[in-house]
Amino acid sequence: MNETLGLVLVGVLLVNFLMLGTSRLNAAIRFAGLQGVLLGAALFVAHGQTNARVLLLALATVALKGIAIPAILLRAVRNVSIRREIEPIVGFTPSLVLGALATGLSLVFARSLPLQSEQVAPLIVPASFATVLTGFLVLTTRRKAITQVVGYLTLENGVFVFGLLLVEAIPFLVEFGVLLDLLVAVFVMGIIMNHIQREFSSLSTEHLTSLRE
Amino acid sequence: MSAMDVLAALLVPVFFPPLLLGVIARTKALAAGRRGPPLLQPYFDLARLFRKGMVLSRTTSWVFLAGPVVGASTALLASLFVPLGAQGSLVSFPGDLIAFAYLLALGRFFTIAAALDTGSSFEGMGASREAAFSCLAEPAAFFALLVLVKLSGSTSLGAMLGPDLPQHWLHGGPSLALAVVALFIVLLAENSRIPFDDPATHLELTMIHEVMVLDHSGPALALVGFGAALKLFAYGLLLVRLATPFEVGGTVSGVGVALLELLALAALVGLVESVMARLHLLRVPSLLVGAALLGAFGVMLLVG
Amino acid sequence: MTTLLALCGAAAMASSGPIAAAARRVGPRRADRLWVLLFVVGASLAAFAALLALASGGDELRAHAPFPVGEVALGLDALSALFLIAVAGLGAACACYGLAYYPAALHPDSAGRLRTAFGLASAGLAMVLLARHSLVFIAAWETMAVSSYFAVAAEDRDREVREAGFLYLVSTRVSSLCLIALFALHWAASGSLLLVPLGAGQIAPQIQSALFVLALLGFGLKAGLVPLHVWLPPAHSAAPTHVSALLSGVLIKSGIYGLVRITSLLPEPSPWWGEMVLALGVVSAVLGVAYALAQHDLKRLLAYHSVENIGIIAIGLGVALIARASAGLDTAALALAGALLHVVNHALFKGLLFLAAGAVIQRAHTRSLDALGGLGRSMPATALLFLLGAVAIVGLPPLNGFVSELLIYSSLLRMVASEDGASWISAALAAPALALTGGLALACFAKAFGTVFLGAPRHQSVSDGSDAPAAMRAPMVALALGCAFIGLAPFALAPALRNACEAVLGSALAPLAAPWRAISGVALASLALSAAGGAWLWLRLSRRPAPRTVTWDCGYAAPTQRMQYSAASFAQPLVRVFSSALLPREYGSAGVAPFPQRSAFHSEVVDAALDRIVLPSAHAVVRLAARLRVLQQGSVQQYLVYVWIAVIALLAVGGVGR
Amino acid sequence: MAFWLVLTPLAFAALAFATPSERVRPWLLPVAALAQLGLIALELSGVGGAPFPTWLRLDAIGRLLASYLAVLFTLCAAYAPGYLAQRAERPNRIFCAVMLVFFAMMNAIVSVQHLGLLWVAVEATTLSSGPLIYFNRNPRSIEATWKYLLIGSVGIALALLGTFFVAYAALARGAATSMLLADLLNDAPRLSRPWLHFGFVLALVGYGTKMGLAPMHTWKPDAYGEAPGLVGALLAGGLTSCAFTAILRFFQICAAAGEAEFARALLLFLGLFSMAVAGAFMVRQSDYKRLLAYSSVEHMGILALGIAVGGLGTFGALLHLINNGLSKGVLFLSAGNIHRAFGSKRTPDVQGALRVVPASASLFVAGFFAVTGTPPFGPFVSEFSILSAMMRGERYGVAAAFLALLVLAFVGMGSTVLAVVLGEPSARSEATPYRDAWLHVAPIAGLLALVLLLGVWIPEPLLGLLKQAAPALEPAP
Repeated sequence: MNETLGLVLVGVLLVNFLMLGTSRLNAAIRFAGLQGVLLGAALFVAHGQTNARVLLLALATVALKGIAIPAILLRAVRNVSIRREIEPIVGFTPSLVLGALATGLSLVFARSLPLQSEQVAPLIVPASFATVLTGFLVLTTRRKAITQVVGYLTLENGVFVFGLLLVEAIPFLVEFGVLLDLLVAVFVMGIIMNHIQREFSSLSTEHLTSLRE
Repeated sequence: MSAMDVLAALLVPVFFPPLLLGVIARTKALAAGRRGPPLLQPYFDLARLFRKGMVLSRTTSWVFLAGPVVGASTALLASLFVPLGAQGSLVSFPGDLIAFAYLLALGRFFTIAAALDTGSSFEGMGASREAAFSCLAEPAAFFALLVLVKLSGSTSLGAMLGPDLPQHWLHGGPSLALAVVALFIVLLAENSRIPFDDPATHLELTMIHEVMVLDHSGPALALVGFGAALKLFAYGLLLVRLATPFEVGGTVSGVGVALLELLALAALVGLVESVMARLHLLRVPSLLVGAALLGAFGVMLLVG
Repeated sequence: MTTLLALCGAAAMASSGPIAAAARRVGPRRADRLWVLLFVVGASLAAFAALLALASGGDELRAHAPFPVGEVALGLDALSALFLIAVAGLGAACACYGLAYYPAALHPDSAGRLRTAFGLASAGLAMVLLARHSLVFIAAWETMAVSSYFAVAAEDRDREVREAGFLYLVSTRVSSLCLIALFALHWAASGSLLLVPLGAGQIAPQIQSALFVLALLGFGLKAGLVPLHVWLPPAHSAAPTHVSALLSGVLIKSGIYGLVRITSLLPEPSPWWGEMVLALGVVSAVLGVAYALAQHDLKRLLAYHSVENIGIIAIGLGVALIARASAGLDTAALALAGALLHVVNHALFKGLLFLAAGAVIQRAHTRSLDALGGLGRSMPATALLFLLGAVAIVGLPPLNGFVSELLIYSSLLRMVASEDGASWISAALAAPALALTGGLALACFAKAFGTVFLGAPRHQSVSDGSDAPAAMRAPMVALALGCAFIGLAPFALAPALRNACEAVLGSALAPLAAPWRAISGVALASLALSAAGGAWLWLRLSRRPAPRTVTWDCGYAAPTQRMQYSAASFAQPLVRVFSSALLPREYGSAGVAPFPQRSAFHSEVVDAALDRIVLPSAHAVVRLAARLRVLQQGSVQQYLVYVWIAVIALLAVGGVGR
Repeated sequence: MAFWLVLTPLAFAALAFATPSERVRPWLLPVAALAQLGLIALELSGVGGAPFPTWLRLDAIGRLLASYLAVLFTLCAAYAPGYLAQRAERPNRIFCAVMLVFFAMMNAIVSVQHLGLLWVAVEATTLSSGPLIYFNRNPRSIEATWKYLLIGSVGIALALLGTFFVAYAALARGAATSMLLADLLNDAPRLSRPWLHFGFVLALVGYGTKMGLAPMHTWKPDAYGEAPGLVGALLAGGLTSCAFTAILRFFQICAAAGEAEFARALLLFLGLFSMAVAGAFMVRQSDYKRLLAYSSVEHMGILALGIAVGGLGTFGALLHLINNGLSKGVLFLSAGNIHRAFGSKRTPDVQGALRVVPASASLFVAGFFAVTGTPPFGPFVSEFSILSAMMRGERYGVAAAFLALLVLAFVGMGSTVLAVVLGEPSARSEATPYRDAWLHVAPIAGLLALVLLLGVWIPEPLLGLLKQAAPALEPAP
């Protein structure tokens, strides 16, 4: 069981690198979606037994993170008919190097924290940190508003990975509340992006610097 | 104090001071090899001026006349604070040295105001210098008096210059000597003598006291002259008492000795005027600050 | 009973402004009068209460208020009463004066605000005096400070007024924060918010010293001790003149009151406290008057004299503190009495001088000394009143300034005469400094009086006009009478001063060792002698009228009025002596060539503490702040980096993972 | 009762959404507010009833905050109809409904006893306040809203991670885990320290972002500057206080675990840093609404400092939360009035407000004095308590820094506020017809009266609430 979970988490880590390396907007969105699907899988795998609650949660995760949210974003991309390239502030290769660095740091840092003895999978904590940091990298090194949303999703995915450790502790209501909030957040951000596009004829955040000091 | 003392203390300041001016003038004349005016010439001048009429500037107001009046009356009052000999002074109370200084200051204030009242730039200039120099002379006088205060443990002029003065000289001779020097400089400055001012000059640009009173005439000018003489008398009395702390018994002899000493002081002033030139006006403050430092040094010597 | 009465007075003063504003409909003139009426009623109540307290020793009110105040105390002892009389008296005088000086009819959009601010400031001041509780004190203090800011900034259309007002506001806030720190520390150390004397040994000596330093900073800022005086001259010259009078006459005295009150609560004063106050007092007195001498602006000149007089008061307080530390209670009482009397005196003569200056400014429309002149002719009453104020402030007999300065001098001399150890040296240095101050003040007021009222007008527009109206003259006359009364009959105040000293020193005292009779004798004698001389001269003149002619021109053919000695030239010799402290700036040069060209010369003295310390450091802070703004230029990516930096910094600060 | 406190505004939100009339709808806000006040009165008089569901319950802190929120919201809601009538050109359906949802979520934050749900509620306030900030629909407000949403959401995501860490801190030591506050407080001594520390840092940064502590405050000037004054008042007075409550929950856990000193060091650092940054940005700030935002940053710093000092400081911080919120209400609402009268929010354009809108300008100045801690206004009492706590703790260096930063803030804020208020009215004021009106001024005056009241007399019930709440934030003996 642990081996399977480990594999899934390695998948999550790989997606991080794909996200940092891709130059295409749609691809980045799909990678975020893929990560969501992997998370659903991880949730299922981590608990082995086909508990109805876990099943439902995994399905909801896949449906929201893997399908609904990417769909909203892809639609936004289509609607605003923007250029489909990611415009990085930091280039792709440096981003990948930074991503590798972040992953390495996560592995080191996670070791300094004590873990529960019957640890489900030792990779959960570092994978969570690495994904959070990747999300952070995407947020800060990419120009377009929509890539920032993708970065936010990645960051949130990273938090979710950590949540795998706490499935028993987190009530159903909270899990759904979190997912719902995420959905609404992306929805509201989508609306705002629409307005940004309408006002500035572009989704680049470079136009969003008139408020300063 | 006997009735005799009181009488002397009241009459001497009224009648004696002009004589000092006469002595100074005569000393200067003698030193210059001339015969000079009679010793009583200042009395004649005053009497003549009192009889004369006045001419007033159109610019002036009542303040102009208040100057000489207040100047003379405060000087008269102030002179009552200084002991005439060892018998003590007519008016004496703790802190009376302050009253002495401030009465003279009151007179000065009105003299300056009277000068400014004429609207003349020359008199303004004189007033400005008078204000500046006398204000710088004040700390020097205070330091000198503080030496006495510390030595005597008393705060009234009468007690400070009283019968214990010889002991003070024994205890704090150097300090008192410095105080005497400082007070002498102050006396010259406050009474507009050389090296601070030349009462006999005829160039308005270089005058201090005389230029302030250019517009006064008749009785007002007489009051100015009388006030100036009184001021010299008061400071002189202070100085000679301090410098010569001898006891002479009896009112008549005591007062007499004091007056003789005063005349000697006037002669000294005349000598100084004969051998020195007037200082450059810009140097005057340095001399006064120097006097203050002498006084301060005198105070510092008493530490410990 | 007296406290309650004073409280009612304060309430009346505070509510006078809003009531007059509510009665706006009766018209501006009547609203003004209504306000003055209410204010004067309040002030009279307060003054009456204060007089009762001076006679009876006063009383204290205690009550229980809900949180945050808790157990609250208000009191009116002789010390408070002395200040309260000054507040009520000068407040009422200035309020009446405002009727003609700042009528609502001429200042429709600021007179209402000014009335409210004036009333609140006076009431706040009264409450400061009554408060025996930290929070009540600080609330009253801030009410006074903020409302007086609005009074200062009444003519806010003027940029200069706004800037001066802001400087005042900031200074007063710094002062308040010092006091807040003081009270917080006092509370923490003593466990009580009440301002009652602490028992010996109740708090550590270091804490007492810290409390003293905070009090000195906070109250010194308010009082305007050099170098904390930077706000004072601009604020005084910017404010409407009757506000300047109130500000200078009583408001800055709240700093003195506070210092006296707080030090009286501390049981074990260290000797250096007094030395420090004394040193600050000497510096303030000398520099204040030196700066005053160099001013061209009549109100700034008067303002710097407030610094000087605060310095003189501080000298008295310093001596009192030194003497208290060495248990020389008689000397302490004498010095304290001098300082307290000088507080009252300064309120009288500085109020008088400001009000007279206001009358001049209203007629001549300028504050520049170099443009004024010869006003004694058209404004004889104002001239006489100003002269009286000048004589009083210089400390000359026969007026009140002489009395208080004499007391302070006496205490210094007593300290020189009788104390051993180090303290007499400070006194021996302070006394000549005080004398120097007196001389400089004399020069300065001779200059001010001379250039404004004497000679001939230096400027065409100045000469016409009439004397001040009765509504402005009456308060001035009242103040002048006060000066004369204290100058001639100081013994009348002796019991009150002794009571006040007892309230401060906390023990019964022998009658003050001051030569009351002699002082009034000197005053009367100088007055009588001068009057006799004057009468004689007047008789002579009426028998033989003097012909009138031009001023003797020393042979110069065509003197003009503009060639009169100006204020700047009058002060020049002394300014030169003090140039290393005043740092005068000179522009242009006097012609010295053989054939002089047309030339211009102008010199000015700006406040060194403000111009060389406060403003440059303020600008440095602004520049630093401007540089920090680079950090926030609108990039959301950058902002997100800050969030992460915060995470890392907090992990480091907390030492997580170690 | 907490359940109804959350549900009532939500019901009114639905009602508002369904109400067709643009003119009637704004009046639902004050009605909802009054209903809420009634519920609070019931709660305070002890008619609470059993909590339902169990994780939605008003403890001491919650009761204090819920009462305060109801009062603040009532006065802001009273201002709303007048304001929205002025802005008749904008449809207000979304605005009214979302504002009620926002209010409901704030109530949820203060009453929820479960850390996960706490997070959900906080994020819900972020999302529901987005449309409020965007009310003006111009490029600047889009920018502000975007930054608000993005920075807020990222911060909140960190807070979620922090929440998980704290929950895991129990698990890592082999204890049964739960995210209920009560359980965590009980288990606190057994929590794994590294996880607890790390979790607290993340929660502090995350909720600190919402609260607007520097350096996570960057969204604040943008959002407050571009949002309507009414929204600014609710954000600065309400939302920041709620975010602070969230931090307090984590602080409670730390304190119960005996790690109060650790948490206090962090709060002290952030508090002083926030005050310094706010002070620096307030100096020469020409935009008076952004100025208010920085003032809010400063006061968040003061709150953090109060908790960091502890003892009387805790009490002071809780009181300051209320005082600051009410004063910010005065400032934002009156600034909104001035903004409308001049059509600008920059000082060179706005001058002499006292002569154009005398009542609003007077309230603005009074608010300035109140918020800068001038006695006898409320904020003075709380700042004095905090300062006294520093003195009692003999932390003189901190006290000196605190005072110096207060001066800096006063200078920075004063120069702009007084420039707005005093002087000759600028020509721009003639371009707009807006002048003072009762509906726009009376609610502000009400807020100011409360601020003044709190400075001189803290009512017994409030004092009781404060005295119950403060000990919850002290380390277990």
